[in-house]
Amino acid sequence: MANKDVLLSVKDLTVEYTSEGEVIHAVNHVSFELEKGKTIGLVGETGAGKTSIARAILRILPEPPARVPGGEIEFEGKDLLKVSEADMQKIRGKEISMIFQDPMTALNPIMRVGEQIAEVVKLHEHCSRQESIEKAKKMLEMVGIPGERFYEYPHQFSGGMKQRVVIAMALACSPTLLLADEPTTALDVTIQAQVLDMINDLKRKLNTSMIMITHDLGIVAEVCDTVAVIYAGEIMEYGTREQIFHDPRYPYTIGLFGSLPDLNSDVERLSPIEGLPPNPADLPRGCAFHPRCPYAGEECRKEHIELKDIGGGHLCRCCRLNEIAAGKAKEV
Amino acid sequence: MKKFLSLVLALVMALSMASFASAEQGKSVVVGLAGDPGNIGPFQGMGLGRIGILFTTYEMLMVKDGDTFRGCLMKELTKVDDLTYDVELYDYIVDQAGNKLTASDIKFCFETAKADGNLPKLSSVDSVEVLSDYVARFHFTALAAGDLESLLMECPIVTQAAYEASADKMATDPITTSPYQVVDYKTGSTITYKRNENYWQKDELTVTTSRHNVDEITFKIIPDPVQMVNALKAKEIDISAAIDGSYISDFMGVEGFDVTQIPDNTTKYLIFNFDSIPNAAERQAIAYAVDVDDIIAFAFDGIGYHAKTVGNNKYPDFVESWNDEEYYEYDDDKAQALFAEAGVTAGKTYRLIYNVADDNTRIATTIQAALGDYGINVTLIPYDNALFGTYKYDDKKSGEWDIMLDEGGSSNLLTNVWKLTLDSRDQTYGKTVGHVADEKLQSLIEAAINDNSPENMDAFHQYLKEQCYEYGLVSKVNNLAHTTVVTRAATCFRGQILPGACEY
Amino acid sequence: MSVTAVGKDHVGVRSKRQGQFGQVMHRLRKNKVAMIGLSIMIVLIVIAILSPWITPYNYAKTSKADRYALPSWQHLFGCDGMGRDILSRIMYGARASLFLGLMSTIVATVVGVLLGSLVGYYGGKVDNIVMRILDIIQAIPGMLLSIAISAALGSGIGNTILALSIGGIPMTVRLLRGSILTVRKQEYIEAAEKINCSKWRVITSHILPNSIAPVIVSVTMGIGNTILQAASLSYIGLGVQPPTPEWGAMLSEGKSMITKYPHLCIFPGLAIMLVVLCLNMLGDGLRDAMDPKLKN
Amino acid sequence: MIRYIGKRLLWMIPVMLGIAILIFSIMYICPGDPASSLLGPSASAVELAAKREEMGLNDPYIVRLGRYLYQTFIKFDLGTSYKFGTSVFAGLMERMQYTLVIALLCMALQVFVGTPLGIAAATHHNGIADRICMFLALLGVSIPAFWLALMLVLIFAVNLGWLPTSGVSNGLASFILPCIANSFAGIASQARHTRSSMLEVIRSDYIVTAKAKGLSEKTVLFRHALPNALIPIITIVGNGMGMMLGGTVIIENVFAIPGVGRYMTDAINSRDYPVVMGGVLILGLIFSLIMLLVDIVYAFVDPRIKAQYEGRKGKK
Repeated sequence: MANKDVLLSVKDLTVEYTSEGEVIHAVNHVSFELEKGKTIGLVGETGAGKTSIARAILRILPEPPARVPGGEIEFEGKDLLKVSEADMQKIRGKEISMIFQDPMTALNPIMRVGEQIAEVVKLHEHCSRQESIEKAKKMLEMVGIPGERFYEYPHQFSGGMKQRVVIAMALACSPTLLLADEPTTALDVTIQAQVLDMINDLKRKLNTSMIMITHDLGIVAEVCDTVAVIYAGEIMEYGTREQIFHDPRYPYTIGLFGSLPDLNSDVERLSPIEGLPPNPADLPRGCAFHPRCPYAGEECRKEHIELKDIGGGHLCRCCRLNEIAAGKAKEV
Repeated sequence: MKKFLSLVLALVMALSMASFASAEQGKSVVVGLAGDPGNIGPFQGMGLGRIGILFTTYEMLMVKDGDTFRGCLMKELTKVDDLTYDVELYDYIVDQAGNKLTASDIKFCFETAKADGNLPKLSSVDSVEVLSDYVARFHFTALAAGDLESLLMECPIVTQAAYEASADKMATDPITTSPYQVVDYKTGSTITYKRNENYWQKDELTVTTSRHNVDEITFKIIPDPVQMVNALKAKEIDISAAIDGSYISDFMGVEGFDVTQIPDNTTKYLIFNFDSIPNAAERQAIAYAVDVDDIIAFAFDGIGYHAKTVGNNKYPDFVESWNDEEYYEYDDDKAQALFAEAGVTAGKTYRLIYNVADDNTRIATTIQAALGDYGINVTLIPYDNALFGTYKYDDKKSGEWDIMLDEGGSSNLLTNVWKLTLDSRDQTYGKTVGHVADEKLQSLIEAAINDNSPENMDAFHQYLKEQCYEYGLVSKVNNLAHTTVVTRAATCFRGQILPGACEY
Repeated sequence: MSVTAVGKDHVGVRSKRQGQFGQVMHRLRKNKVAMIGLSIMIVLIVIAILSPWITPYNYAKTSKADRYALPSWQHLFGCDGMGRDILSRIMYGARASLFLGLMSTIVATVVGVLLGSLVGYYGGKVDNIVMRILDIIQAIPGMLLSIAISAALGSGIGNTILALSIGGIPMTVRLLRGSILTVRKQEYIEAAEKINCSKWRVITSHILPNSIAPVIVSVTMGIGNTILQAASLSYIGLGVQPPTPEWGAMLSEGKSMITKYPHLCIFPGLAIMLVVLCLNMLGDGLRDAMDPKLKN
Repeated sequence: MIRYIGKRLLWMIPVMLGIAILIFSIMYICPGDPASSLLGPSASAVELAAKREEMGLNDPYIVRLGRYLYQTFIKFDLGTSYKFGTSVFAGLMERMQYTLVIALLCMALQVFVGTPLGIAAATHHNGIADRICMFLALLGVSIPAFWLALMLVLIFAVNLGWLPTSGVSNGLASFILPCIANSFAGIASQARHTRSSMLEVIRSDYIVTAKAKGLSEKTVLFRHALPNALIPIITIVGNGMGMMLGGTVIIENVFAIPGVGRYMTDAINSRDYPVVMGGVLILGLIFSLIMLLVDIVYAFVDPRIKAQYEGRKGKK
């Protein structure tokens, strides 16, 4: 997996939360790599640990209760888990920035929106206040908000506009890595498309790499180069967009596609994945997915299963691939 | 921050140094006062705080000096007839502003005071007539025994010129004939007096209340009893009459301090409500059941006097022989017998109403415990001063209490103590405070008030005791604690400190 | 093109099953500090209930010999100026003090929260009128209000609670109003309104949980004061009459002896502190349990 | 905004009228007799009745109320104290100077000591600093003020002799102990409220956003968290200031400070009607003004609230 163009390489990342005496394993030994200018999609259900991965990269996990007991996050040759807080502050917002999930709460309610953008510009570009204001206005216009709304407060903006502000804020300093945490979930469909186009556009312009966190496979299809399917804090399947979309192997991934409305088939009902995600404080032994897996066998319950390359860099954490292939064949 | 702190500290030190420095010049005394005098004008009423500064601020026609009445501003008193008296003033009285005091000022003071209505005793002064510069003739509407003296002692005298020159009726800056002049009055905090170097009276004629042994007097108002103790300990005050009994041991026999004990002129007594306890045996039984020694121990730290009548034995019209009489001393057998006679059985409940104060609460609790021994319940109903004062005289409230713990005192005569609650003429509803409408009682008290001869006094006392309409409990002792700056403490007949008369 | 509900996280599911109240209780039960506070409170309440049978001495029994007795094995907390056992008086006094303290705090809080939510939620005219009425009430000294209540309505436990609680209401309303104003305009409230949530539901399950924290803090801290205040009411025909003990009255009785016989003050003072402490522990736990931001 | 303030100021007229009528009615139904405290304990019932008649206390309710309102709102005269014989307004202002000093010093202590303590506790949530701070806070709210006051006096005045035990005649030194004793509970409550409010805010998403921008801890804390956290605290401070300007009876009694609290309590106890009614009116006015100020400060700190004051045009 060695590649000279690698911008970010996450190895064995583990995140734990301590809550009321219980240890919750939010992220377990996650490893992946991201090349310059590329986009990786982290896909999974709410609570699967996607956001924790992004926040661990930026080191903005709430500590305590969160803790990163192990792993490496190599970004441009530095292990982000080891750099000093002061250095980290120089990276945040400048080299790596993040688009937050919930635009309603991501903005400081008592600060002018423009000010919140100008703040990050002034901080990292060491420019005058006036310049930072100019830049902030430009950023607002770039995301389609008139510059004169610089002086307004978040409550005067609609949800979609707030999300654009958040995006403008994240892109203000032309980061090399953008962490987009469900940037469109809170938006309605038309705006979703606009925002995605905008992100794609900006990405191309600035040659920014991106980690796209979503549970929406549609978005993945639109923007991602590689995809990691996260379940219970683990990468279950990893591959290029084509690999995942055309040849999903892990039962959970298959399930995700199964719960997609397929306009081409005339299936009356969606087939959602049965059951509930596991309690992260009490993960099942063996494969974390086995209680919900229609293909689960004895060995799935016994021991932890390793991520295996099943060809062409397509990784999958399953020991019953053959049975699944057979089952799939039968279905068809 | 550090700089600021050091600045503050320096300021504090400078300020405290300054205050020490000023205290060094001349002889001065600081008196701790528990009550706030409020308005120190001459014709205000006798609220509790005012009595403490009254004799330092004002002079009257007459004062009580020890056990005798002496003229202060008045040189001679001449009787014209039963209701007419001539008062002759010293002819060299000047006030602190240099105004001469004449008979017309006396007329002015009595008339103004009477019109203000704050000194209700003056209602028996019909008029004052100016006979000459220094002689005024008083016409009274009625005079009972002792009334003449109390009337002449009641009204503070100032010159009309000074009174009219004051912007606020002397409420804060009285100009008087007293040897001490108010130089600073921080309302609610301190009153400072300077000695008047031109005091009018010759030393050999000066009455006790007008002595002036110290150059400067400051009254410091300290409402909190513990802080009074602390202030004395820190020697911020030199003398106080308001040191709680339990702290006296901190000053008695302690280096640098001394304590003088003076019996208070008030007496605590029980008033029985005749409407709910009409049976004399029942009232007597309660009197027998209460052990005054317990009350003295619990409420007064062991220092107090048994009352021998409703009022204490310091008054001139107190009959000596009562001291040796039996007066409902605690007697379990008699109490039981009398309760049985009255048909009072265990489970009976009395409601005891009292004015809330630490000592009253303890007295009430002691009575409650004492009657509890007979299986009798006592419900305590404490009221704050204002409510008690109202309910005490309120006819409509009489259905709400059975026993009242009250206290009373007078500046001169025992009959005046009795008058407070036992003379139905003084109540708005024609009965005593205890709702007794007893013609014999009334005729006896009227006789005693008109002529307080030992026979009349004894007749009333014996009848009251026999009926036990009211039962005298105890007189407390005031503790005058002072630093050794004061070598001998002096008090007026109301038990208040006379800083000018103390010896230093 | 979006994924339909893939699954719910476990907390959300539990909330469906248990309702909001059960959920808060569940989280509260897991909070050790809060549970310690609650346990001590329960112990105190049990002591209060059982006190007529378990006090070492009769609370009203006076004794000349034991006046101001210092703490000893006979009298663990010593005796007061009437020679009464302080421990017994504190145990028995828990009845009046806890009852009055808790009840009037609850009344003040409930009324305050109701008013505060109305005012904060509706704003405008309602806000203006209610707040101005509170301005008027708050201008009247508490003592006068109590005397007026006593005079107009008579004595009795209900009026005592009224007198004690009336002073706490305006503060609660103001606090709640203040914090509701900040959440009032947030989208989730509007969203809840738009999906036709009843007003009651919007207030109780969306607005209050997000704005109640300052009220909890202030209420749990205020109970000590309420217990102290109860003492002054007994002079105006309300409250508890002597010799029935009550912590505030014990404290004010001991006040003048504080430097001479400090134990008269210390033990009732400690009792009050204990209650304040426990309620604060409980209050903190409750606030955390109600805080929706901690759900996940 | 100006319209809002103007409207609120106009509202003050009915509020003042309401206070006047309410306090008058309360004094009317409150038992207790100003005559008896004026004439002293040795006055008889007949003498008291005469005095009451003279003071006009026996007139019917409506007559007295009318007289009072006329005097207060038409002639702007609060009357003369029964007890002090001086004008109520002058008396109150004289007392106010002491109360104001104490209130300002205490508020300063409360804000400048309590707030940092609360912030420290919140930022070290569950750490040692938090525990110590919260313990002090609990101590602060549960220690009776008089107890603390007397202990301070015992140590610093009686034993060490550094400061006076009571009174106001030693300049600033007179106010040190009263202010410490009086502000302890305020500091404690300020610290707790700040902590609680900070904890809420620190968990907010926008704080994470701010952190993700690369702002330093300090900037995040002071520029983003604190202003948001202080919003509910404005009420606490405003209310506290209003209360303190009404006087702190316990502290004033212990330290023999002739402040507003003692003036009013004495007046209530002796039923000095003009002082009680005039005092309540003036203190009510001051309190209302402070509450208005609180609401204005709210609007300045929080644009959402300002929008609500200015009408509902808010969102675009």
